[in-house]
Amino acid sequence: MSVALKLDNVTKTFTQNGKTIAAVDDLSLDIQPGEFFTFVGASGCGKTTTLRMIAGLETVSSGKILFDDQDVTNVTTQKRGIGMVFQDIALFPFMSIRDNIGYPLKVAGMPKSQIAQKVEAAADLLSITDKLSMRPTQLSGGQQQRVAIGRAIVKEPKILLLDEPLSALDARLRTEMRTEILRLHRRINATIVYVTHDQVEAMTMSSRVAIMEAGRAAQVDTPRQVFRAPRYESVATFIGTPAMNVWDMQVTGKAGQPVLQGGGMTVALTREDAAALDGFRWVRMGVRPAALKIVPQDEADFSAVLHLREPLGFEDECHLETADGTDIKLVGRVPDTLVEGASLHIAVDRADYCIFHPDTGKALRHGLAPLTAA
Amino acid sequence: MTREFAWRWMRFLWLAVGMLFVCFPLYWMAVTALTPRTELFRPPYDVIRFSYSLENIRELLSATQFLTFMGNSLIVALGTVVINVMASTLAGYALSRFEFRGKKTFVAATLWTYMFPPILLAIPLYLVFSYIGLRNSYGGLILAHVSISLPLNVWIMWQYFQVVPRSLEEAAWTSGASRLRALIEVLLPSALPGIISAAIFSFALSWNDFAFAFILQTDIAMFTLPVGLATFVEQSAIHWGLIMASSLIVSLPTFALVFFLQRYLMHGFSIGK
Amino acid sequence: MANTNQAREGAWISAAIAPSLILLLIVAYLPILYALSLAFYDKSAFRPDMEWVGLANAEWLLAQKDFWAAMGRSVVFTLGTVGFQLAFGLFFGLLLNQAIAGRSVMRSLVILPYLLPTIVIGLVFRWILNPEFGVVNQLLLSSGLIDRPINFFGGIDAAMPSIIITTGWQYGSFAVLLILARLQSINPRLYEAARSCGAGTWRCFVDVTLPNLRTTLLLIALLRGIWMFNKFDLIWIITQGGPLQATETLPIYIYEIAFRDFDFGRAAAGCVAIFIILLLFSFIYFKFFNPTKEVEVNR
Amino acid sequence: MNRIVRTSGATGRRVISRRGLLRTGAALGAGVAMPGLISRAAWAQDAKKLTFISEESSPKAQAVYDRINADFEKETGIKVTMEYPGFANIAQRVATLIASGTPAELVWYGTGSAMEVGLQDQLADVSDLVSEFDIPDNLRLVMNGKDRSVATSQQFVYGWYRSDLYEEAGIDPYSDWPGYLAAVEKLNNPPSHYGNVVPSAQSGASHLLMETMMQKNDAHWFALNDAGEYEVALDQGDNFSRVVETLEYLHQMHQFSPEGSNYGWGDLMSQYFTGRVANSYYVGARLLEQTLANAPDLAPKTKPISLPAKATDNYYLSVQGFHIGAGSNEDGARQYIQFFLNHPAYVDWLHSVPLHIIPAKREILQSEAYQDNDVIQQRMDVLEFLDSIWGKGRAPYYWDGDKLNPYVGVYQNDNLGGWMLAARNIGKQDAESVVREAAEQIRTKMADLR
Repeated sequence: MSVALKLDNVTKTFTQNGKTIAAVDDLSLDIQPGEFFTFVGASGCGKTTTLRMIAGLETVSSGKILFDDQDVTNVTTQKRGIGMVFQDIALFPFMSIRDNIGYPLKVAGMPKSQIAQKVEAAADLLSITDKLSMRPTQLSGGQQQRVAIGRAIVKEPKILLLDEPLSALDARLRTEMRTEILRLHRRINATIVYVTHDQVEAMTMSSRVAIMEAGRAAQVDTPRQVFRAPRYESVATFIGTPAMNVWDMQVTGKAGQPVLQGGGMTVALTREDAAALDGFRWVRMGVRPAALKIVPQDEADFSAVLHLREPLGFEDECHLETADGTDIKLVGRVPDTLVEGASLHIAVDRADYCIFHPDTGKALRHGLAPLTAA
Repeated sequence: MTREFAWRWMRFLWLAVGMLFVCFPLYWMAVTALTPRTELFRPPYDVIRFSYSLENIRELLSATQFLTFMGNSLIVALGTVVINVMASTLAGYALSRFEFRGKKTFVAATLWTYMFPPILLAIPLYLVFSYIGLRNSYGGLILAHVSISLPLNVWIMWQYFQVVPRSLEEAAWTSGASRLRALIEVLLPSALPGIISAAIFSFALSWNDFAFAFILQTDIAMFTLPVGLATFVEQSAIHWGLIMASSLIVSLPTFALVFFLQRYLMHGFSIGK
Repeated sequence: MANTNQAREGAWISAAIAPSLILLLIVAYLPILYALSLAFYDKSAFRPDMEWVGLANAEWLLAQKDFWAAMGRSVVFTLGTVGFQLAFGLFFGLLLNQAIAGRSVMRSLVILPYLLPTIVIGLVFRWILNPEFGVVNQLLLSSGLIDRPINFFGGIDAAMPSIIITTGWQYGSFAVLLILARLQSINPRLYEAARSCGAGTWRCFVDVTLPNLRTTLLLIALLRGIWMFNKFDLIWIITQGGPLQATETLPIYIYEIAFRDFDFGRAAAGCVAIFIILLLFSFIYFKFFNPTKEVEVNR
Repeated sequence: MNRIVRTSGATGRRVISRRGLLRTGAALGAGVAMPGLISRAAWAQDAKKLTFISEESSPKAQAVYDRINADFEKETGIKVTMEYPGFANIAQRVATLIASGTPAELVWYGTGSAMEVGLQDQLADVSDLVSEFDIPDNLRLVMNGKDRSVATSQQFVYGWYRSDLYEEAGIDPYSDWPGYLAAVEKLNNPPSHYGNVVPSAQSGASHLLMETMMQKNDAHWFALNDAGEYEVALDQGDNFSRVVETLEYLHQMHQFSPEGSNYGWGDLMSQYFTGRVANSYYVGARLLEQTLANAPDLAPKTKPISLPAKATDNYYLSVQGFHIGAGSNEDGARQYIQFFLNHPAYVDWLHSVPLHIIPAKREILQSEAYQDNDVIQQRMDVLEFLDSIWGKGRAPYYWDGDKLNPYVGVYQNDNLGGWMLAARNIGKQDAESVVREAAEQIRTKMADLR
């Protein structure tokens, strides 16, 4: 089966103040037909640049981009046959909605009757049929976004690129549009490449995500894998709200019975983890707030004082402080009787914690399974 | 309540005084234009006149080459507008969309052309235009007028394109439109206010220019209005009636422009001459 | 790496800049360079040849009392006209910024003088301010404000102020528009905030309006300053520098060197002098204003 | 080509051809961009073309030019392009053309202005035409032994007055300086009207009044020294007191005049025909023509009169004629002058401003053809007046001596006489210091001539 989109050692460099900066650094990945693939990362990580290179809006400094095994690196945007939705929506303000959606078809020289038909179909799909004669400014943000999507898909592109399409919308609309886009993905038969800085969008919508950091893909995986089995500390802390607790811990204990100590905590580890810790005197330990449990004193790994609890609904987010002042976040169903200032006993869920290399941040062990080789 | 009332009337009063200052010269120009020649030099005048005479205007149209001048002015102004709009749109587009060597120098040089006292450009311009055989031609004067309005218009268009989001153009490209097509179908409509204000300025500068037309158009059949107007001052006694009549007629297209297109002017005025 | 996109961009840049560049080269850059180079030559208007004299023209010019006197008048004229335009602009800008019936007609009228041919303005003002036939003198006399006509453009003391007011009439609208545009872009919330802090009309003006107008006012002062310093046509049409030399500004003085003494070389040296002074202005402009930023403010 | 290109002497200064410099520049830009336009270059002189700049631009004169030019083109195939820059700008136009290396073939304007051009060797020798048409000696412009001007016409500076006001006041028109002053004082009745008009501006209208009155008082700008060279005489000896006396006299006259601090020629006429002044003056009869046009009822009461003589009965003489640009299509220009002066429409041309454009030769003035004109028929008094002062005129460059004075332009271009009047009447400077300052200005400029 051919690869819908292949990035082959793609690099993009800029020269700024005489210095060469790599915005995208030797990026390689394959995207399969029909995938919903998301680039996620903080601003400046190179995700948008990557998308723009895929679109042909930025030139590639080195490397290749292939669509269906065809090298398109030097093909202009116009000839790549993509559809794209822009962050600022970018509807043509002086055209009606009908003309906006139909524009790609008009450029392609399609007969008017056929354009009208296709525009109707796209509008129907996006439930904006009644808005076709209006101007973009007469529409709400969410409706405008639908129009932009309509314009991008009307030509039935094989690859649909979306550059932070929801960032201009308010929170409620964002959630709504998320579902909308997913529904759309199922109905049209396109490969979607999606860029966002919002990890929730990335995690909820994508079939696979690429976590971008400083021009590189730190991890390319399914959302579940990324959450449960982050390859790097940075990926682990980027994904998940509230963020994963990460502590510097000293490796002590007898051989085969490692104990991590630090920040007023002592966590005895299982035999299986011993291999991962081999040769390290210090490691970083990461525990998701939900992987911490309030337990009776005898089952506890350590104690901490409850400082603040923020109700999230079913659960609470608790800010704790250990004996030496390390902050810890815990998410869980906490008994209402516990008040701020109470001393709690905490245990780490042995099935769901990570150990990171103290210098490189690479995961030595994560929640799904112990990694055997470092 | 009373304070507010007093305040409003104060404002109204000041505005009235100011408008009187602005309008009175224009009003008197119109009145003079419509005053018969024999009454022109017989003060005191009635500040508010009820009897008007078209004598001056009739003389202007029949006994002078006013219509020729007017035609010349129109041709030159329209030519200036067309060339200006095309050249400045392209240049503004390039300046806003591309980085290239010499961009800063080009912009600075463009601004600096404004700092040169125009009076002494007479000789070199005359030389250049003689050399390329463009004296006493519409083309030559159009070029000269382009030279005074183009720097400003490049500036205007540059700024206009800067506020047209790039993504509009990119959206057109991803829709399959070529760069040229995107420029014409998407960018130009978006920058229309800028283009209109550039056009108005080109028109106004050309319509008003005296210095260049005076240097380059030596054949009376090629005179533009301002130069032609100057001939009414020359030679014989100053014929105020004729002068005011032609001033009035010259002002009308400008007033129409201003009235109908003022909202575009507001933008264009943010920079410029 | 060869890239067709880049090659296309190059072609686009060339094609887009070329028309303007070539036009400006022929009708602006080259003539200006030529005119500047004349400053180093002995060039009589009545001879087609010219002779290199180095800085002799500049030396001669700097030794002329009239040159410095004209420079002084230019400074007075520039300060006067720019000051007038700023005051005029603020006055109308503030008044027209408020909702008033007929505002758009008034706005058109205020803009109109700016777009009228200078020769029309010069002649109209000569006519209405004429001491014998001028309607202004007639009105002033009949209202009893004066008992003999004022020789506006012909009086040694009156000529410069009269010219300044005429120029202000022509160009004040420029300032009005700029200031109006800026005023309309001030966020009304700022006024609400100031009001809620107990500020009255005056404090609102000082604390909200003025700081917002600061750059605009500076911009007008600078750009208009450059233009007023170069102003020639209106003065020439009205007074030709007279009476005596009361309105002989630098450009007029230079014009007289060129076409009364017929010495193009020295006149060019005068142009260089003006050019240098204005370049200083422009450096200030470039230093304090990022030209690309302005538009964001003004839209 | 017989253009004389001045080259520097032994000073070793570099002479740069303007063309060379320009060609490089223009070719750089224009050559690359607009080859099509360059092919139209009008740089080289064309034997089938003439550019004719005329100071006279009244509509009637233009019509005559058009007729003659059409006939000329029919006969010779040479096309004549007319330019009418107006008298305030004609010197500038001529200079610009010469400086550009494209001198006009023909310039019809005052010999005083032409002299400046001639001094730079930019006028062709027209001695043959002068002898062919037998131009009177006092109208010739001879430089380096060659004629540079083919005089066609002339004007005298004289006064115009309102006979009705004189009659009302019961006084006779003036004949001497005190009489003029007394009449002006008597007729002065502001703000209804003033006694006379003394323009006090740095304008030609102002300058010429001063210069004329100086001539009437035998006061001179220059005097020939023992070496036969002209030197400034304004502030020298008895001449100084005569100049001061003239200035003081006009200052007294100014008490009975509108302020006139920016008056030009147009103001002289409009002040007169609007009835604002009882006396005015002009170079020629255009004032009468304008009065006819603007105030027909005033015209019959408008009479010519000599400005009063004091020490001499001299008239300031303004001569106009054809001048041929050196290095232009000189042959074509010569043909044209011959054609023009022999054309039947020549008389119509003289009539384009009747009684203002006075023929060079008295025979023509007295000829029937010339007198066959409505205005002239109505105003034979003016014709008789002109005939009576015939031959008394003296061009300014011959005023200070029989040798042509090459320095006239030094004070005329500046309208220095006008400046003197302005400084005395408007600036309230005392007459002696005004004259001394004027003399110094002339000396500085002379020292500066390069």
